[in-house]
Amino acid sequence: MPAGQAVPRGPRTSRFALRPDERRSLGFILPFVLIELALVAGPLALGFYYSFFKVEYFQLTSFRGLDNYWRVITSPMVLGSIGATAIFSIVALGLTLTVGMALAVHLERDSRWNVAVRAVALVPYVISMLVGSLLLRWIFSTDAGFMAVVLGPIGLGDHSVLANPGSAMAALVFNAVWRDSAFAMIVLLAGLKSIPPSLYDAARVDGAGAFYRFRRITLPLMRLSILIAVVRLLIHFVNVLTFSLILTGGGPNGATRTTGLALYELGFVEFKLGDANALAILVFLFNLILVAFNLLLFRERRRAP
Amino acid sequence: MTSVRFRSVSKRFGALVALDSLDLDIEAGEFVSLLGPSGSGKSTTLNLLAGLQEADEGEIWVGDRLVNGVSPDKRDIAMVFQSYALYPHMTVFENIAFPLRARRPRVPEAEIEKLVVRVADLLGLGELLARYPKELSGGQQQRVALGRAMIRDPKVFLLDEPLSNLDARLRMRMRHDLKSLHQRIQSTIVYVTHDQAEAMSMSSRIAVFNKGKLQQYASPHEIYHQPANTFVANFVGDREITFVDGRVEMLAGEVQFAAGEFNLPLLAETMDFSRIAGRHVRMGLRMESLRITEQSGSRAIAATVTQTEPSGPDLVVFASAPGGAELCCRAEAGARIAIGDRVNLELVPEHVHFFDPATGNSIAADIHSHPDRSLGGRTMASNNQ
Amino acid sequence: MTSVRFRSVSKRFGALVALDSLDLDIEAGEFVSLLGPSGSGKSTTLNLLAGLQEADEGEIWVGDRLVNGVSPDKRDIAMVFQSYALYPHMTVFENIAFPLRARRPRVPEAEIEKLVVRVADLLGLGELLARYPKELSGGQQQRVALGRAMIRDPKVFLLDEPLSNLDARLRMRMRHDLKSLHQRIQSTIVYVTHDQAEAMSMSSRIAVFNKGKLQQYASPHEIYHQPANTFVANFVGDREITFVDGRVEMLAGEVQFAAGEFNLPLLAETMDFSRIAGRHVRMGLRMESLRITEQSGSRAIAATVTQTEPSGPDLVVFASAPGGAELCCRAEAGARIAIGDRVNLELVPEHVHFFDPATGNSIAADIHSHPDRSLGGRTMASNNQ
Amino acid sequence: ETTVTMWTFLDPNKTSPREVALKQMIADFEAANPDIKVKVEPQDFAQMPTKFFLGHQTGGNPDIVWIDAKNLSGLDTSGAGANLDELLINQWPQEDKDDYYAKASFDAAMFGGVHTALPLFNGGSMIYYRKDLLKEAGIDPASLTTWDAILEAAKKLTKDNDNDGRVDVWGFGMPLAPLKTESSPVYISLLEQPAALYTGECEIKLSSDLGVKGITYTADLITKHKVTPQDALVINVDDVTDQFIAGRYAISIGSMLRYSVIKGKAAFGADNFDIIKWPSWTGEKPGATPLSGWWVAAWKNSPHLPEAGKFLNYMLGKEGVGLWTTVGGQVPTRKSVLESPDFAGPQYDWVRLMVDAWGQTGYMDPPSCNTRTLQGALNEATARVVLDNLDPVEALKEAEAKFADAQ
Amino acid sequence: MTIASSPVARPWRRRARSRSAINALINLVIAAFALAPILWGLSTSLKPTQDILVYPPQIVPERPTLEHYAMLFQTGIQTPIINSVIVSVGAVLLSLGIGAIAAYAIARLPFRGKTVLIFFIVALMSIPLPSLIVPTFTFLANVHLSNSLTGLILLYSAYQIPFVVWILYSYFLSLPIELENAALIDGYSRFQTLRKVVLPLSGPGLVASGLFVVTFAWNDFVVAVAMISSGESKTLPVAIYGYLGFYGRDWGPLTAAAIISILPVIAVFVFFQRYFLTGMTSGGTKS
Ligand SMILES: Nc1ncnc2c1ncn2[C@@H]1O[C@H](COP(=O)(O)OP(=O)(O)OP(=O)(O)O)[C@@H](O)[C@H]1O
Ligand SMILES: Nc1ncnc2c1ncn2[C@@H]1O[C@H](COP(=O)(O)OP(=O)(O)OP(=O)(O)O)[C@@H](O)[C@H]1O
Ligand SMILES: [Mg+2]
Ligand SMILES: [Mg+2]
Repeated sequence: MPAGQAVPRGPRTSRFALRPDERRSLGFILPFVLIELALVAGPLALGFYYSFFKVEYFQLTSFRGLDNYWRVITSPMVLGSIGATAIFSIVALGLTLTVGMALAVHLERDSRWNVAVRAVALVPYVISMLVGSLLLRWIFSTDAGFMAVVLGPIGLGDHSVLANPGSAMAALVFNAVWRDSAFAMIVLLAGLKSIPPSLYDAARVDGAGAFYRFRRITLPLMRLSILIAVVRLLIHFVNVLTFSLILTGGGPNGATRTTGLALYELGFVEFKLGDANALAILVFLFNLILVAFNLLLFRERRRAP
Repeated sequence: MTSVRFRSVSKRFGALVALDSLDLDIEAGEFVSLLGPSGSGKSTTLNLLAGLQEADEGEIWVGDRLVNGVSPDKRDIAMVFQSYALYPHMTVFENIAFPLRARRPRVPEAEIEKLVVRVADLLGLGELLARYPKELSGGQQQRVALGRAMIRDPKVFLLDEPLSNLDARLRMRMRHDLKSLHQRIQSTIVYVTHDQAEAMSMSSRIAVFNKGKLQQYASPHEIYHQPANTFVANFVGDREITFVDGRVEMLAGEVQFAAGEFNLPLLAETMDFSRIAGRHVRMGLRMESLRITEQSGSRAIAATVTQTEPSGPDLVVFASAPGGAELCCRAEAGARIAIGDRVNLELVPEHVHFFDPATGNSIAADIHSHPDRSLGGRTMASNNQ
Repeated sequence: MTSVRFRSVSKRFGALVALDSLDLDIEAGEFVSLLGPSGSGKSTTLNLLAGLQEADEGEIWVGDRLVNGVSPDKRDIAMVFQSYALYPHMTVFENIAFPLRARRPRVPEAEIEKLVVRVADLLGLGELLARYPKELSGGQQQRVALGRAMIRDPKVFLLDEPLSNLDARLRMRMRHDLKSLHQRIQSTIVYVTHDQAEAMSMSSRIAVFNKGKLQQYASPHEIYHQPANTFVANFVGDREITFVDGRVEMLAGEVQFAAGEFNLPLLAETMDFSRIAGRHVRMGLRMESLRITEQSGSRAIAATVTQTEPSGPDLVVFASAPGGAELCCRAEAGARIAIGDRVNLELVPEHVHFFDPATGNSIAADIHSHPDRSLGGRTMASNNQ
Repeated sequence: ETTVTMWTFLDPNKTSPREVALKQMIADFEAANPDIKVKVEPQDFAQMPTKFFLGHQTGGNPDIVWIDAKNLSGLDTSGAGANLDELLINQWPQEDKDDYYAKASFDAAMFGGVHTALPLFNGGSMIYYRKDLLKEAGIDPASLTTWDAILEAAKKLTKDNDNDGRVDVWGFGMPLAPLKTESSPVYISLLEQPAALYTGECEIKLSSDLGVKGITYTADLITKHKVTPQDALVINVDDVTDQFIAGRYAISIGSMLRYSVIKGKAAFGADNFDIIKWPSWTGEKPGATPLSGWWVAAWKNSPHLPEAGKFLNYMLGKEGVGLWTTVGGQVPTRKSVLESPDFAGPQYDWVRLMVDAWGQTGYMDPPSCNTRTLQGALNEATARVVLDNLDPVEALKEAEAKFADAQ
Repeated sequence: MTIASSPVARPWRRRARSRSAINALINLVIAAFALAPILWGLSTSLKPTQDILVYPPQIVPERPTLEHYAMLFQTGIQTPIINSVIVSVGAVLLSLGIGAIAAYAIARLPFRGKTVLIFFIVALMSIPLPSLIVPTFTFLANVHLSNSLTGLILLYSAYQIPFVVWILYSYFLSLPIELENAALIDGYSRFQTLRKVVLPLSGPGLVASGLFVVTFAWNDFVVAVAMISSGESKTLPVAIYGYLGFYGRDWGPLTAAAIISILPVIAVFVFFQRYFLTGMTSGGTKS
């Protein structure tokens, strides 16, 4: 064994120079980063730029500075849509979580029946939102006569679900719950299944009844899953366009015009691209707050045992 | 402190018979181990007793109460799980207090605190009450699980391999501590393990299971020294037993074991081998069944050393006999024995076991002439309680 | 078959020093165990040698090649993992063939098949080549992992707790088999374990680690009989050692150990205790350091039996000495000793260990007068290779 | 061989009358011009103009595009339209230009003296009614010239035939959804004095007496008289037409463009419906008759402008317009087509009625203002009155603000 | 203690039976809730046009007909279907390819800025799609990818890769690292290890993330309707949206097209749903 050779140390060069292993790692992530920068981050930046101009038919006509933002946040339509979004998101979130939790608890065991019913429950989630909302619209429309049959017996044969602010919002919420409960179910099911069954056995032997077990074991241990479901559903509900565009068209009287739809209308109906982009940026900023939550959860999740 | 009785209890999972007509009586205050390989039905027995599963047939009595169909929380039984099953979101205090809080009528908080502190002190957990389970070492977690079981002074303790997640060192210490604990609290304990050393060292009686069937139920001494069949003989003891098939023959007025390549004289004060003369038997040889001797010839087997294993104070010598049987015996740690050496091994007839080659059952009863000897272990074990 | 050298190798994870300036020489063909409690740096040592981690300081030599900075696939080292790390989507054959297929130049398929079949036969896996890992028992999986390591005839085998996932019974058998295998293939093996019995029974030399520091590196016999410090003394051996602090005194012309409540005469042919007379020492007592004696009085400790543990052929007796020290010793399995009995224990001075109470280091060197005794274990171990 | 691409919302592979007409038109044209192929790329009608304007910036536009009335000003702003005077109109004899009986529609896309788009077919909304139901109720369609007459008729016609609590036939159907709008009574009412509507360059006064009158009338139809389902607030003209076809309205607002469709589908018989002109408050003159429809433009930067021009010439010419009218069931843009003997029969009475109405009270929004959302704003104002009980003046002021905002 | 010799009464058996009946009932309600709109759409699609709007509605078509389906195929719904298949398959392949490599790097390879990258991913997953459409269209048109299936594939991949990375990242982390270490010691490069050991073991993770991409690509219309103008590149949802089109709500063809679009996803999904759940539970939502 030849002695006295210099000990090779890891090359200590500039802070930013790449180590050889890092260079290889970057080869792995580069395609991903590039495609995201080009197709997501790039356009977003472009939109940000647009938001400072008056845009007419895609031509930047004059610089407006923050005017677009001011116009957007003072516009009654946007303010109305924020109210509608708040009501929609909160009610839909509550119901979706409740239904999702009920489904998860009911279908937790991997019996053959449960697996089948889970698949069925997931159907509304995997089909197109467009198609789902379309079919619901067909159900709620007076054309079909379906609702008249259902509501007739309670004297509401002429009630138009989609033409009354209250019931239109209810229909919108129904659409969300119908579709997204399955998502909540999946997330919560994952949480449920990560609870070791021996904890329930232990609790049973320790004398805890079913409700006590749910309250003291299941709920606290699912905290993280519940939070994940809340944050992800909230981001989804705040931004969703299809439900209101297809099901209610935002009506009646803007009662179901969510910010997603307001954004769409500004951009694709009124063609106020400057305003639309300003609103998009504002919505994006709000999303970032929700994302911050998401990140906090994520960090905590990595720390969790 | 209550007795437990199983009466013809069976449990099936589909076609699989997990437990086959089990009869088992556990006296109040006993420390009984259920010992057996994986899948032999030990946990099933425990779960049936705890009420986590329901028996298909048979009756289970706790004290003089038939508990079939009684839900776990009403059986007044405490259980410690292999994984400890500590509630990860609760502190040690809350974990230990859980059984008190789960029950109606409510125990006042002040009372709970007093009880928890007392149990924690008993287990040396006093300092750790505010910690979460993940902040504890394996041994500490294990003690918290014990504390949670002890807090409500149950009729019976069930422990399902509570030590198997610990490292070798800690396992040894906890074994000792558990035994002391039992001596102090004197409650009925049913203990599941697949580690024979654990069962041997702690129990007043051991129930050996295989494939859902109870094989033998006796004191550790009896289990070791008078195994009911080849399965038990092979399963207990630190090392596997060596089986040699042969015939017991009367040769030149002496009882001999004839195994083709070698003959060995069988002579022991307490046994009468002549009773089984002429029979085909399977002989079970443990480490202590052979010893190295100076004398050679017909009274010993000349074997070649194949391996030596230092084992603490001893040196375990492996040697192959003529005919290929792998034998092993103990020697002094300092003994100068090397691989390839020839050694002469002689039989220690008191420590040899005989089985029927067809059924595998022990034929010890046919040999033993001093009946009291066979109860020795039993008597001693009772002293331990 | 190659030697391995660590020269002042250190590894840090952030602030934690996982390995502190390790120097270790492993001769070609040796079976070296790295023994230590969890987190002591055993796996780190192995990973540094395999190239899965890079040392922060120091040199690692495999044969006469400096391997720092050489990637794992170029080190010509094979490794068996605690979890076996069998590829679940490949059959036994594919698993064993995997390392051959990875390398350039390609080995022809016919050649691969021949090699795999040979290795599989050697390990008794011939029948199982078409199975998937999940269709194998733990012991078979373990052997497949071995086969995968053996297939390409590497310079060094690294085994990271390969037995710890097996049950007690199988572990014992695999230990035996591994040792035989090593005798046959004669390659250099580095074996990580936290089970002292495993290390003791298999290794030619044992490196005991604690907290990232090498504590002692010697033959099993030496490690057991001449532990370098209290840590090693306590870590090896089936049961924990009992430490008693006291003074060595010359009393009435006799060397005695005085521990407040009791005095014990120290007399042994091979040792000269008078050399440490007057010193404060910590005495380490193992099971074999004491024996039950008929004689009482000043030559023995009168102790009360607190627990008895049947342990196969022996009965381990625990007794508390005046002053509260917990002592233990072995008795015959059949001995009639019950809890609460008074027993007299006398010292077996050859099996007593002395340490400096301040540093914990052994002071055996100051006692031993027959230098050859200290090499006994070493010589014997070499025979085993 | 050159391929001319055209964006339209029609798909020649589908089967509606206009689609059949388009298919035939292309076939005929290609037969006559073997070196030119016409490729249709069907588009979502709502996004088509926008995409075209954007495409002008980025390239990738078709050679020919269809544009609706409300986007003509965008054509100007974006500058994407080719000069059609140069391309074709200048080659036309004067009589061809005069053939367009609705000058407003012919010149709707004239910016800076240059035509950038020409009308393909005229459209507009009108009142449909059920002949059988009116007859049953003893109402003479000819008497429905005032809003009050309409209201009285609607009251008589609204019926729950089987007494199940659900109205089976509603008196008057209206599309009042804020998106994809069609003229509503409020708008028609405002247009009784179009001069008073625009108070300046793209400035509008909606909260006038006529506005209040119109909005109150509309709201009352729903809330007070219950002759219009509240559904009206969320349905568009397509839904209304479906309901009319299903026999659920006795009278309803509808688009001219759908006349032939209704004829094809009506469950109550193809001859059992007809149209009348918009009513007015006084009944002296019919109500305003908004003029809409589809225009066609060519892309300024098209590499195939000459070929595109050829196809435009054909499509806008007598043969093309003839196909639109006969096969497609549209109201023609050219007098000559209407006057030709092919159109003498009574089945074209409705076409003549339309043309007559446009002649009397035809109206087009000023193309230079952004009127795209005007009707939507009015519909929302109506919804505010119906649902929120807002004062009509306040509601209309909101609509004014929205209009101003859109400019 | 006396031991009764009579057979043990088993009241718990009866309880179990009635509980399973209640379970079945609940399952039925869940299925009805989930499927009713779809079944109602199916029923509508099988009715002749005249029957669709009659009152009271026919729950089961009295005169079932396939005319709407026939009409769809005559008017060429094949093209959108094929386009949707191409886009879905393309997006799945591209996003799984890029996503798996990136996820592996994040899970196992050393490089600085990993935390930043993880934040970037979570942020990407939270960008509201509507806010991207207008600028994205501008961008695509500039690189002449608007109106093409390639553009759609790229976009769908860009939108879904963060999610794929997220699921696969957690999935890779859950694989025993020893397997990879073993492969490395056995002589494989990082990339080979990924290909030969990690990916073959990531079935559920790949399927779960692939299903997410498929459902997105197959179902999206918000993006497609903005990006695609030519009939040749129309995807199925855009075609369906077209039936909401200018000349009336053709409920017959509309529901028929909806049913056509639903069937393949349900088929794919039911086939893989086992993985969907396991992949989700071990991946995206749990670490
Ligand atoms: N819930 C269950 N469903 C189906 N089979 C089961 C169930 N529980 C146990 N078994 C089967 O019953 C047999 C006995 O299982 P049991 O858990 O009692 O074994 P054990 O002796 O405790 O083994 P181990 O030491 O591995 O815990 C095994 O074959 C096991 O696979
Ligand atoms: N990748 C790592 N990052 C940070 N700390 C590490 C890492 N690997 C090991 N360590 C730490 O280094 C120390 C030594 O670890 P090592 O795995 O070598 O212990 P060990 O002796 O093999 O223990 P065990 O018996 O539990 O495997 C431990 O404290 C461990 O927590
Ligand atoms: Mg078990
Ligand atoms: Mg380790």
